[in-house]
Amino acid sequence: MADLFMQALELMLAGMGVVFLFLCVLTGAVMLLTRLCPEPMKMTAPSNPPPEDHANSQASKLAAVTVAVQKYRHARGRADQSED
Amino acid sequence: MADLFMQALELMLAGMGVVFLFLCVLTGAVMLLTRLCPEPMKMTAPSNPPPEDHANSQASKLAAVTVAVQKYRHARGRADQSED
Amino acid sequence: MADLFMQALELMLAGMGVVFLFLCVLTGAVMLLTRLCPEPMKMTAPSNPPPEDHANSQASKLAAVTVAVQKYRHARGRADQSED
Amino acid sequence: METWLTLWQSTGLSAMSLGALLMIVVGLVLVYLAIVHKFEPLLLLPIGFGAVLTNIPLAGMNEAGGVLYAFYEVGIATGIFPLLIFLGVGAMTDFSALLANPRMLLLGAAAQFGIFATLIGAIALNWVPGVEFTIQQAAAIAIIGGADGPTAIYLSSQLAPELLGAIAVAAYSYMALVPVLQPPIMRLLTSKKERAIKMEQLKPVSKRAKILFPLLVLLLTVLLLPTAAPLVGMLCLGNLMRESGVVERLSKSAQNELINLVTIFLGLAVGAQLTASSFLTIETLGILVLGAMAFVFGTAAGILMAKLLNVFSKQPINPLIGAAGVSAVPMAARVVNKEGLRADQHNFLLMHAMGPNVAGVLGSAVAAGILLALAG
Amino acid sequence: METWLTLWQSTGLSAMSLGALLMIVVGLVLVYLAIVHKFEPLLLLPIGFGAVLTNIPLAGMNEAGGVLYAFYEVGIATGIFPLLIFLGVGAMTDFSALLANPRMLLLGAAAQFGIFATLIGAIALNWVPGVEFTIQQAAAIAIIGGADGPTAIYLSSQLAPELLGAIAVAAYSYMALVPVLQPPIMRLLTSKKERAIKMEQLKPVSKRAKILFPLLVLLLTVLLLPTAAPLVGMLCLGNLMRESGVVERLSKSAQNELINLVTIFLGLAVGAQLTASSFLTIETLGILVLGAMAFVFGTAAGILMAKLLNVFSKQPINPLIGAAGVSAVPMAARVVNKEGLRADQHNFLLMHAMGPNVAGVLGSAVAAGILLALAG
Amino acid sequence: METWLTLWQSTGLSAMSLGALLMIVVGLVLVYLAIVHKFEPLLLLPIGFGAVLTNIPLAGMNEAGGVLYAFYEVGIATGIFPLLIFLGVGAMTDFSALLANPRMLLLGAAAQFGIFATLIGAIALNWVPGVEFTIQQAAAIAIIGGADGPTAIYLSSQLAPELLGAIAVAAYSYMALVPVLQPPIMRLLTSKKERAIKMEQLKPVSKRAKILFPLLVLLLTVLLLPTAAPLVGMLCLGNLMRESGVVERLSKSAQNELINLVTIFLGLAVGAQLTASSFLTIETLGILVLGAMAFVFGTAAGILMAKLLNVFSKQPINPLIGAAGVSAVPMAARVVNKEGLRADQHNFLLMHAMGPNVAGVLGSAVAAGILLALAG
Ligand code: NA
Ligand code: NA
Ligand code: NA
Repeated sequence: MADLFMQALELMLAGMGVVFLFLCVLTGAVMLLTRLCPEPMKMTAPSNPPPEDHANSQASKLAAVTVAVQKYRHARGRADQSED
Repeated sequence: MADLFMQALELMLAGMGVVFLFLCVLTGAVMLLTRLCPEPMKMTAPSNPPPEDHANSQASKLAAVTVAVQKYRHARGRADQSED
Repeated sequence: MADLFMQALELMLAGMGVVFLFLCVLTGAVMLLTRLCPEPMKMTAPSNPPPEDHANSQASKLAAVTVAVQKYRHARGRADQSED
Repeated sequence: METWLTLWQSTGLSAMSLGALLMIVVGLVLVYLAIVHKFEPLLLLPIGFGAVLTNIPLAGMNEAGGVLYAFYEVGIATGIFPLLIFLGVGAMTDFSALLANPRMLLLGAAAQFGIFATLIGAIALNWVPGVEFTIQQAAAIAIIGGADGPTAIYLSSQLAPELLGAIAVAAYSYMALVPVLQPPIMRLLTSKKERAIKMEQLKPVSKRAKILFPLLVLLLTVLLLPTAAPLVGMLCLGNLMRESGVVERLSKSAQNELINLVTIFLGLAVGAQLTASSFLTIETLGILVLGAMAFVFGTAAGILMAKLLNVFSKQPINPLIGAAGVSAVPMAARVVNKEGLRADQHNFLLMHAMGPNVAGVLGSAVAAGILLALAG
Repeated sequence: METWLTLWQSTGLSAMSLGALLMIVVGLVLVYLAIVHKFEPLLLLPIGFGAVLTNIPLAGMNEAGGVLYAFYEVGIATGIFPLLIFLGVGAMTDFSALLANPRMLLLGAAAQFGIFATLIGAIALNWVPGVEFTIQQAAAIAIIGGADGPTAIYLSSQLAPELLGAIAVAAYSYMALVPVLQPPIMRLLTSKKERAIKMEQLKPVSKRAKILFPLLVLLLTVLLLPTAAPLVGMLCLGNLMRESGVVERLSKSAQNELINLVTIFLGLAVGAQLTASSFLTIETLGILVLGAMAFVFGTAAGILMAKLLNVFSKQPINPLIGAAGVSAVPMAARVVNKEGLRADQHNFLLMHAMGPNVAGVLGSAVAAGILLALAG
Repeated sequence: METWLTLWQSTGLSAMSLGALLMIVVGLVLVYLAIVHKFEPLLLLPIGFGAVLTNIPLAGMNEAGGVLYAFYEVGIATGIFPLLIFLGVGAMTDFSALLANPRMLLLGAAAQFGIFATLIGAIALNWVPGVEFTIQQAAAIAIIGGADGPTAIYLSSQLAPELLGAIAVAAYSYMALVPVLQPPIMRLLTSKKERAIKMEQLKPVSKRAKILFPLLVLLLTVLLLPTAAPLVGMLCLGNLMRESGVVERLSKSAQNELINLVTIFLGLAVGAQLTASSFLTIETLGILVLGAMAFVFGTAAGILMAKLLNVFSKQPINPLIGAAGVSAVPMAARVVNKEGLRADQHNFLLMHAMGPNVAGVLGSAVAAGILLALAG
């Protein structure tokens, strides 16, 4: 019982210690991170362009194709010129 | 064979009996229920206010937060005043 | 090793053979198919009427019912006349 | 040389059996009925396709390690898929029409006579040589009369999995055939005057009553018929999620994503049971005959009960709505409406028929519970 | 004759035990709290309903072969359901408020004191005759102080599954009670002047920082506390899917379909653990007392840490926001905002409180990792 | 004291091995490619993240009881996840371009030469000391030339699960690299005049033909190559659901919820196979080399076949579209379009290239079936 109590106390010390250690290190790391990646001044320069626009993955690809095929059937000769 | 037939007959009697018993009791219970909970006269008094508006659950909460954060970034000083 | 190589060669011959056989047969079958099912001239005659309109399945049915009940409550006497 | 032999032996041309070929045709017929004739397409298209897949020789899609086998073991043998469908059905069902006129529950009860008459019929069929249904099998066949797909699949997965494929096909086919099966019976048992009876407008129902209703049904099930608790419980949970209004996102998901995905897997797994050895039998013929009988008896019992009620009731009851008690939601209610309009072009019965229609869902879940308790 | 006896024996009336009846009432109370008082309805409605279903006699829904049993074995015993919820939570969480003011992480750390104080409390309770918590059970109870449902369910499924039901109920109930539990402590530990402190506007955060943040958290977890990796990893994956912007459709699915469906199954499976033998015990009473204590100590520690920070900080920190460190997202942040407005009607703290609020989620996941490492 | 030791031993700092560290870096590189360079992000982001998670020491996420292990056993070892993806792909694919010009199927056939040439290449690589591929492993590697993710994952899960991680990474990486890999080959094998060839407008296709097409493909598979039935069957089911128009809600669910959720789990489970012992080997290097070779040979074969067809065809065929036969939908078709426009700025080939592009999906599923039949 007393033994269990000691174990719990030790767990508390270790626990709060690790929690603070972890989150303090994280605090420092985030400070560093936000310093290294400042918010771009005005116009949010699209270093990461529109999501999935160029995403080449199976799913979005086929969806795109589907649409493309349908468009084509209605307006041949004006096929989409946008590509990589 | 004849035995099986008797069993089936018995099953039929018991079955229709229980089905009627169950649904008759339910009929009575529903009559009582609709008498106890009459339709509120005009304006459907919101004894149960708008769904999920105040729902405090993990999921909707976070979604709300997300929106809140974004709103805030655009219009600080006019934070949402509605709460519990 | 050489044995494995022979096996791979044989697999290649069999493989390309079957791929071509399969897709050639399919080519012929599709040609036949498109000849048998020509595109209907103008107005795409609805041999297959609007999807799910008459779909009698559990799910869509109940959804329909739900809507129907609500409509009814607001405008009795003008119940939906469309049916099979 | 060996390669070419192996290659030939791994074609369907060499490995196809006559039975498998016939079953592939059966599957394609189901797909045809689903697409061209709109026979319960949400279920019969996956079931038919599953029947084709399961009968492809050498593919082993319904053997241990195969994908259809996995769907069956996970979702049908355990009863989980039909229960999840019931959850979604509960979230989709509006019981207002029933709450506004609770006597409709009696019509839903009467229509279950189709189930129990068919039970006797199935046992009687044992006099035919070559047919030998156990009481469990008879019960599973009888539930076709419940005119409710998930209930039929659930019960036969528990009582007679060897008949599951045929029972499911019969149940969904006859549900699709309700517009053909019911009208003759309706006209036979009612006069034109009766069919023209107009019913009084339904009273509105309070939100509180709608919330308490699923809990009431559940409590009755707890007290009277716990074996029906899985089916009724999931139905009530779905309906409570819907009516409580506090878990909108869960209710929407149950009505959409959940029911759609489960329907695909359930349909494939049910179709996978359609093998030659289990389907091309004299029993299947018996099941088809008994299934038709179940619908006919259920319809008749519902109508007769409505006529009986009409004798005692102060408010007029159109006996046609009794036919909606077999479930087959909402097809049977639509058929009632159509017949009502034929008798009098201003007689709209759709909403009145919705009461017995949803009552029939409860009725057949209760009947399933009894069959599980006494024949299980 | 036998049929009628079997029939009677298969009613709930004959088979009901007092314990099961009481637990059904407990389940209905949870449903009532969920619907009428909006107590965490997304979880407490399915949990309460699951408690009713599991206690229906003869239905066996929580025995081998039953649907609730299957949900538990597949999703809770394995930890998969809480981890999937965490994935969805990650996809829903915006860490901007934290990135704009990283010191908020310290408030999220301090509030975890509630967990560890409760751990001591649980062991101390062993002096009460009849209570005998192991260190694993004490740890599982203590995590209630993390004020985070999936973390609590995950940890108790790993350390003390026999207490899972009571712990989950306590955790969600106290989260719902945050608006009642926290304000007295907040007013006790702060002066009106402190509560009126206005904080500076948060700086905007770059998209790149938001993308790198989940990876940073994951790497720290890898280096310092791998046992927290399942929880933290899924949270970070969800957040990375959200912020990266290249997998929009996966992120949306994780925030909607996935989290909704898993919530239904998780709730039912957790509710299924609420049986008389495991819930109607002196331990449950202890868990309820300890849970309340956990929230109180966590709130107090957060506030005191904020006061301490305020001493050293150049920018003013309103000590109220420390209370949001217990998590209970976003309830605790709203409570902070409300108290701030009571002190000064122009003092909007909502966004400032979101920082410690989401920090608290990380903090309790870290605490769970330590408890797994040292008591697991 | 013991606590502190345990604590230290449970940090990643003490337990990390060099191999695990390197694999975490590999995982992060994949995440980087997915996010920054948009390399097949829907798959490579979860795969990369899964690779990080699986290599976290002590977390055991890919050991029995871990969540990644469970995903692998349930979805990959059984083949279920890739088959469900194929179901969704079928529901997303419009075969109109193929039906309007069925000869395109021959281009899809020719491009499968990349697969079989690579099979020879893999066996030839056995001459390199330290590399020893079995015929099963060679077949699994060769399928990279199919340029189709789910097919590659399905086949290697059946033939060579120990290479699954490397094969999946190679397949998706090269699919992302198609815009870099294909143009040089296209320009090498065609003259500018050939690349400028304009093709005739495609005829419209009837709805009935579109509905019958998936059934036709399935029947051919039944007759000729049943071992391809799982893959082809699921693709055809998805497409039939799409084109039949009677199960709209199932088709939409297969295209959205189903494919999204399965993609997350599939990606994580595949990434979990990227352990040091299976990935940091000479075999992986071989797989990367062979994979590039597969794409190159497939592209070349498609182009040469198109040139051959052009000799015999009355209607002009632009040889560029042969390159789309490798699949890599729709990337390869876009590359074709771009090259066509470079040769003549009015030459739009996108729709014409879609025919061989979707034919390539069928072609590689057929090739997978043969490899399963003869090397499985
Ligand atoms: Na029924
Ligand atoms: Na917390
Ligand atoms: Na291909």
